[in-house]
Amino acid sequence: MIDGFVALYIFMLAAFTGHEIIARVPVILHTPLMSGSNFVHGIVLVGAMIALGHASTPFEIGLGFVAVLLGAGNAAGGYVVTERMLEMFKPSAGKPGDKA
Amino acid sequence: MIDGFVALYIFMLAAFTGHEIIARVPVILHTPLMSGSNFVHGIVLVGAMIALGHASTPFEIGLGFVAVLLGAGNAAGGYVVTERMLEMFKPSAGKPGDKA
Amino acid sequence: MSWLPTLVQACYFLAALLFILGLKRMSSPRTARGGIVWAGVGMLVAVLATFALPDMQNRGLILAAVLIGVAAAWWSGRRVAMTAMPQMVALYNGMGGGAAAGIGAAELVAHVQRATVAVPDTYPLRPENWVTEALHQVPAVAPLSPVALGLGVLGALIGAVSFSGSLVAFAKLQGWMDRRFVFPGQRVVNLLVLLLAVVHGVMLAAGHLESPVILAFFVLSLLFGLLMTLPIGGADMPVVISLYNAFTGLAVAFEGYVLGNEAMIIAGMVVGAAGTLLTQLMAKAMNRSLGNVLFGSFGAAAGGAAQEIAGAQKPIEAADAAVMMAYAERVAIVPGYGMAVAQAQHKVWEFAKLLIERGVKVKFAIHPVAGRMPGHMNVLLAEAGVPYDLIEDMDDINPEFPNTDVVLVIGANDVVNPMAKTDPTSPIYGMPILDVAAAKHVIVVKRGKGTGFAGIENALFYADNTRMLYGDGQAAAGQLVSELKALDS
Amino acid sequence: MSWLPTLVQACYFLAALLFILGLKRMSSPRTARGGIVWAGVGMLVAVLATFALPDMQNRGLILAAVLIGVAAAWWSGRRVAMTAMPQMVALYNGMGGGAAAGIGAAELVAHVQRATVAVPDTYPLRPENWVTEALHQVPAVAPLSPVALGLGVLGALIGAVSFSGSLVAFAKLQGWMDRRFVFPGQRVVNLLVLLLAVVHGVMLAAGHLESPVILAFFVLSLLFGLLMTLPIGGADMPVVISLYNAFTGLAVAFEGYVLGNEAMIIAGMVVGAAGTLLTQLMAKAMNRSLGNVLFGSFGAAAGGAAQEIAGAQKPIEAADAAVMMAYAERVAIVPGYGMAVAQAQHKVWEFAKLLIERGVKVKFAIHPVAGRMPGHMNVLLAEAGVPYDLIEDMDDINPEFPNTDVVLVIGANDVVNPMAKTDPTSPIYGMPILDVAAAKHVIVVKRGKGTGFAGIENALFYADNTRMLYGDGQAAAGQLVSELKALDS
Ligand SMILES: NC(=O)c1ccc[n+]([C@@H]2O[C@H](COP(=O)([O-])OP(=O)(O)OC[C@H]3O[C@@H](n4cnc5c(N)ncnc54)[C@H](OP(=O)(O)O)[C@@H]3O)[C@@H](O)[C@H]2O)c1
Ligand SMILES: NC(=O)c1ccc[n+]([C@@H]2O[C@H](COP(=O)([O-])OP(=O)(O)OC[C@H]3O[C@@H](n4cnc5c(N)ncnc54)[C@H](OP(=O)(O)O)[C@@H]3O)[C@@H](O)[C@H]2O)c1
Repeated sequence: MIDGFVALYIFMLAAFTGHEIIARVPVILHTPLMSGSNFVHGIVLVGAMIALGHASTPFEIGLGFVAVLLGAGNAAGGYVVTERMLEMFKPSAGKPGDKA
Repeated sequence: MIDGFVALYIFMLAAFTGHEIIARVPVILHTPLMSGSNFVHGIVLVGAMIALGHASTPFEIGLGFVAVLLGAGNAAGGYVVTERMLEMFKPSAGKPGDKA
Repeated sequence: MSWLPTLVQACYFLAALLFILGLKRMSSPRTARGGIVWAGVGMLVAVLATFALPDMQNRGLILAAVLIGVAAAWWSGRRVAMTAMPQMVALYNGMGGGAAAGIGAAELVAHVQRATVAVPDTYPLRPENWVTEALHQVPAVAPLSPVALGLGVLGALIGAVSFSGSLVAFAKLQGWMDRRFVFPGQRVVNLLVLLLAVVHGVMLAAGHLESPVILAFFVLSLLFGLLMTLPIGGADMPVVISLYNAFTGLAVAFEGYVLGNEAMIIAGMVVGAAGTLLTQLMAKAMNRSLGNVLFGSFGAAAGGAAQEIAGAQKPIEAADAAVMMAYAERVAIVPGYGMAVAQAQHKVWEFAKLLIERGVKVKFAIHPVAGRMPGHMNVLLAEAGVPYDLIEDMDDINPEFPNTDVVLVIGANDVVNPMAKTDPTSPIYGMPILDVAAAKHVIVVKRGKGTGFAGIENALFYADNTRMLYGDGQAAAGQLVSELKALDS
Repeated sequence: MSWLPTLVQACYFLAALLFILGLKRMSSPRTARGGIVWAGVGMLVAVLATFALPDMQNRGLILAAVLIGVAAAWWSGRRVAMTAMPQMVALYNGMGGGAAAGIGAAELVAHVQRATVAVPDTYPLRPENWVTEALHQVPAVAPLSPVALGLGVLGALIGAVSFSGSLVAFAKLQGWMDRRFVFPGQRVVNLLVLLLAVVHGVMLAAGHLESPVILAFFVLSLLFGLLMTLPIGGADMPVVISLYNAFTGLAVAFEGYVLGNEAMIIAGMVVGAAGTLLTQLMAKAMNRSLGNVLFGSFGAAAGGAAQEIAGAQKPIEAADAAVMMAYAERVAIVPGYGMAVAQAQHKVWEFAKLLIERGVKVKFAIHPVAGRMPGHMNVLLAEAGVPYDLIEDMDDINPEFPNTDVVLVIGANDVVNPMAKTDPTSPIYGMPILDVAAAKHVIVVKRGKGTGFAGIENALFYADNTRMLYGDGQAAAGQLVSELKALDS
């Protein structure tokens, strides 16, 4: 377990990183980026796996199972949807000289 | 003392933060920004103070004293120089409509 | 195997790094496509590493749950139509929020069990209890620090709100739910529910880890997410989904703290911050403030005053419309949500190509919030193969409309509604629009007199220089194509 | 006082936050000025908090050192001329690197003492040793972890290199040192010194904490900084200073890890990354690669072939020059390092204002690396009060020179040297320049036949349409002003 202030530093720095990354994104990327960040918090799957991995009573196991199910859905669904959206950007990005 | 991986995370996130902050800076701010970041690492003064505050032999005390002296110079000098440079930007920044 | 935890840690570190790099790439059009792959590799690494953690039980169950979840989401995500993307994002985001809430619940429940079972029943030995004990098999769970407990509860609250809220958003966008749900005193009720949820959360954080409190806490949290989202109009949904996306990020970060998992903390926090900013940017693009989106009267006002507009809509035949454009010098095409519904982008592009062959100067004019998600039209046109240099942003093309002979509006409505500029009582008043009314002629393709997302009338359709070409978008574009071809032969 | 460490920690956190926010503001022209104040507040908070740390000794000495250091730096920083800013940054940066190296040295020395004194002499009691022990008073220092030891040594190495390197940079820019210092086999020697320094560092990190090793390590590190910087030409100094700035940041971060001080880690790392990127951006603005700056033959080539240029410089009188510009339609003024040296910006702006009053269209054309630091000319012109809209970037003004009647070059040389485009053997070949030769007439103000920073001839001064107005920048501008006023009266 990491102690309070170190966690605070990590929270702060991660927040800055996230904020700065998005700071100057064009409107047409808003939706793919929303979807992409939706995918990234699919890392909750890892947490759910740990919870289920440490569960012992049937109730806890049930809870953990649902959590893993949902987490896996977040991760996999987020990936597919984002990938499909960004796929669309291929043809236009393929002709860099085309942009008016 | 913070443990290895946590430190690694902090190093990584701080590096991203620093990188992203500078990513799109105009040429005319290069020098003030160099000077400003020079000031920021003046925080070494704090480390030097801690080193001198824990020094016990005369040699260590001498070393610590020099370190504090240098660190204080870094911090104070960096501030003054940066402040003077950025001061110059006041008149033009004062007329936001003026930029062609 | 003392190197194993270190290896797992290294994998988590790599995952966090890849997430950040991936998001960085996704925020620039040139590199966006690679970004999701980088992030995907990070996810894979993290999940595989977690399987390798030494003290994991229930590995079979975990594998089963992962496989089912992945398969279901993969399948649904693959086959859903491009137009349904926003609700899919809402759905998957809600699942993430639910997972975070589930982790929080599991942690809380584990500590309840320990508190009630572990101490009293072990000594003196009571054989009649051995069975239940063996069943429960409660291992030694280290007590949570107050900070961890507090953050865990907060994460569970936020996650639960994101869960139920996102599901409502999904249902609304999917058309499963009446768009608005308003009753008097709604805000007071919502506030009350939130307050009660928070009170129960504080009780939990203060150590009152009792099952009824936990239950009430989650029920209230879920209820609040529901109530908060119900009154919000559909047009604002992308903003709301983005907000819940940020919520889920935060929830994940907090639960990550409870589990001591830095990858979760960082990924969650990065998404939390990025999502918050993105939400603001989206709201700004739609000319709304975030507060206005969440508590505003957008929906309410639209429901009220349905203004009558003088005049009548003047229809036109496809043949006449085709001739008009064939002999025009400049034509602008304004696609909207209707083109997406009709999947008409390919036919539209075919038509535009025919015009270009005839020497007509054709541009596509894209409003930033045309369709149902930012960039919706760009995605569709890119899919159809329209080159970038024919596509113009609102700011670039608006000054050109007065020099345009014909504007072909296909399935767009709100984004070309002049009342956004003229009528201060209109719910979309103040939204910047495409100024198509300034062109010499306007041809509007839509199926009938249906309103757009804002549910309001559109004065453009009654203007003197506007003609209506009724029909499904794809069919109408097809007619235009064949009329144009007939002209040449 | 158990809350005290927490309060100090909170102060450090606040400082780190303010540093980041300050840097963020400094990287945008609108908010730059406030940024340094935010960062300054952060520094103040951190320093005051450190004084309050409970287990600090030598408080009087610390206070004295801080006061002396601050006073000296404040005084020198206040009174130095604007043109000397880059070397002052180098100086202060070197001090920071020195401080970081000092911290590393202090840590290493403390551990030597413990290793040699602490264990053997305490038991059995030997009264003859009590005096030395009392004198040394070695407190129980917790042994450093291998990671901490390694990072501490690395930080010391980088800090020492930054220290001596920055001092050389300072001396060069200050004119205390011949600009280049080259000898055959230099690179091999440098590499060898670095290698030896690293070997000693590895020995230290491996636990060989003996005084001779420590001494050799620092001497070698300092020597390497010296040797690495000596051969680099003055024109590249800003890039090099920026690099050492990033070095110091890294050194501070690593020593921060050793001391367990997160504020140092974060501030140092942020500067390390920001400085690295800034170094690259600067090098790019000067059309150089970083490798080329550090190991390139820029200086060497310039020393070699001093090309002869055919023709002669044709002088002009101030009166004639004033008339030419007074009756021109468009005039562009190109300031360079000479204007900074002569502090002529106020006179130049006075002259420009008189021209504008006469109806002449006047623009200032700024090369990104005119002067001795990026943005140098912008700062000076802003100081003189020249409005932003008269100042044009290189890319914007270059296409306009053919339509310009007179270009007044004042104290610029390298940045208008056409040989950067025509002569592949020139050391500045490939650097983008201001295309003033394309204008109808060029008037160059400089004191004589002095070369610019690159130390090379300039074909522009011999061109047919160029006239030389010899004299100090400020004096010449003053003459132009009075001639112009004489014209009107
Ligand atoms: N982009 C975003 O981020 C976003 C997200 C959510 C909401 N919004 C909101 O959505 C609206 C977008 O405006 P918009 O102009 O694109 O769309 P719109 O205002 O929703 O109008 C769509 C029009 O298309 C017609 N239509 C529907 N299906 C059709 C079909 N198969 N063939 C032909 N026409 C069809 C409809 O009329 P008929 O029924 O008569 O055919 C309707 O009037 C704005 O209010 C915006 O604020 C935007
Ligand atoms: N901006 C940066 O970041 C930066 C940093 C370091 C180096 N550099 C380099 O510095 C150079 C800058 O070019 P530049 O054209 O601005 O300057 P420059 O090439 O250094 O030329 C300056 C000229 O000004 C004249 N001068 C000196 N003092 C004067 C005075 N008091 N009155 C009138 N004239 C005076 C000198 O000639 P006389 O002696 O005949 O008067 C000299 O030829 C480039 O090579 C650049 O790469 C730039």
